[in-house]
Amino acid sequence: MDVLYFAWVRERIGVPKEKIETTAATVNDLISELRGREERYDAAFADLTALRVALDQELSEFDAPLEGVREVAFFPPMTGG
Amino acid sequence: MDVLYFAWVRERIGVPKEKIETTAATVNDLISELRGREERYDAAFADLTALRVALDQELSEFDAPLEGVREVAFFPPMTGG
Amino acid sequence: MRVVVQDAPFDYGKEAEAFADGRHDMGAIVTFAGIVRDIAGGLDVMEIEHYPGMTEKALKKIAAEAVDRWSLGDALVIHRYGRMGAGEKIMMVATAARHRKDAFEAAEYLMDYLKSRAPFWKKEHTAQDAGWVAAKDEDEAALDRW
Amino acid sequence: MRVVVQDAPFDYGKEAEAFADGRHDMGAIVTFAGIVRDIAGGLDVMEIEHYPGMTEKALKKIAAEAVDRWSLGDALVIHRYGRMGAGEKIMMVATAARHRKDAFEAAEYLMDYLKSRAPFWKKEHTAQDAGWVAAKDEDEAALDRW
Repeated sequence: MDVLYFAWVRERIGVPKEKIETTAATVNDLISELRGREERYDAAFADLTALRVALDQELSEFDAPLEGVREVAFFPPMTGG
Repeated sequence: MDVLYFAWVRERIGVPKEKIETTAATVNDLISELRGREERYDAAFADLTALRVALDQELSEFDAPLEGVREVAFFPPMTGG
Repeated sequence: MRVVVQDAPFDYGKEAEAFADGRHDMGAIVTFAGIVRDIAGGLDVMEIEHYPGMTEKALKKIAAEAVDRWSLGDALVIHRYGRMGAGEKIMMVATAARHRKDAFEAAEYLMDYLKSRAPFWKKEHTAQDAGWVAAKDEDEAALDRW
Repeated sequence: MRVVVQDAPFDYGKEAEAFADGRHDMGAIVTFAGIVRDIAGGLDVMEIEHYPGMTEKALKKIAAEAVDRWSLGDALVIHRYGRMGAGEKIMMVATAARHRKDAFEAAEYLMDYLKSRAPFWKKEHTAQDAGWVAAKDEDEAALDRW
């Protein structure tokens, strides 16, 4: 699936987008998997209260299932307007 | 003193402005005096809840004193905007 | 702060642009424009009467109170009088504040006060007849929140 | 209803005028414009990142909800991304309703939602450094009233 990062999450992880092969059942599972991979992921996902997630471009919850999802995006709370 | 009328009060009384010599102490006194003069005043001032008064271009109350006042205006509730 | 009372039409877009332009200190601009609505039966013309002298004083007082209460960077009120057709702009207000909440509140305050406290009266003319617009209780009630 | 997401500047006055123009059915127009404020220390440039695809979807959804809830005659949202200097307009919304209360409420709703629910992120660059603007608790709290 495509995983996208925005704002400081993108900067901390170092790429705006990557393809990730995973069998993670939920967003939380995916995060655990990524944190185990490398320090930069561990740092980016250290505080989930500072993060938001969108599944296929809809704001979602961290316990949401990933089945059928093609695009996951992680970013900080929005600051538009 | 100058007495001004606006909107339907003006239409009912028939003039936009007139000079009135009076010794009325308050707005209420002036209204009583006018109502006694002619039918058109009596009709215009029949329902004071439908009227507003300004003394020297400041919104005021019907029991306000007229001493020193040069311009009295009667009109319905405003409908600007 | 600027208050304009005139019979001539005004250019809403240009006024809004000029009001917003060149500000580096205020992050939020709110404008309101009031437009003559076509009424049931077909409005022929809207006529607005006002009280020259008192009108300007009342609007300046209301605008100054808004500037003061919400620490506005600026405020603008333009209100027409005379005759105008459906679709024409009757009036506008604009407010500039550091943050959006203040700009919105100040604009609503300006509208609520000028609606019930500035000496304007609307008369609607249709092909059949003409009548003065009645003040609404809800407009008087709107002042209670300030 | 129109939603525009672009990097190019937009003409606030012209957009406001075009939005308000030719309406005979809606008596109240409200616009809001957000402007890049100069921050303490001297803002060099404001950079806005967004999430192409999701941004347009989120704004359309928010605008459609506002149109529906307040029976708006029309709604407009324009939001820029990319780099812009102090004084430049970041975004605007406009609402058209029969009465002023609805036009104001709908514009505030649009602003509250797009501020915290549309995927935009601001980064402030000064001569010294750069930092992402933190979301404010009060912006999240502003959603509670709707």
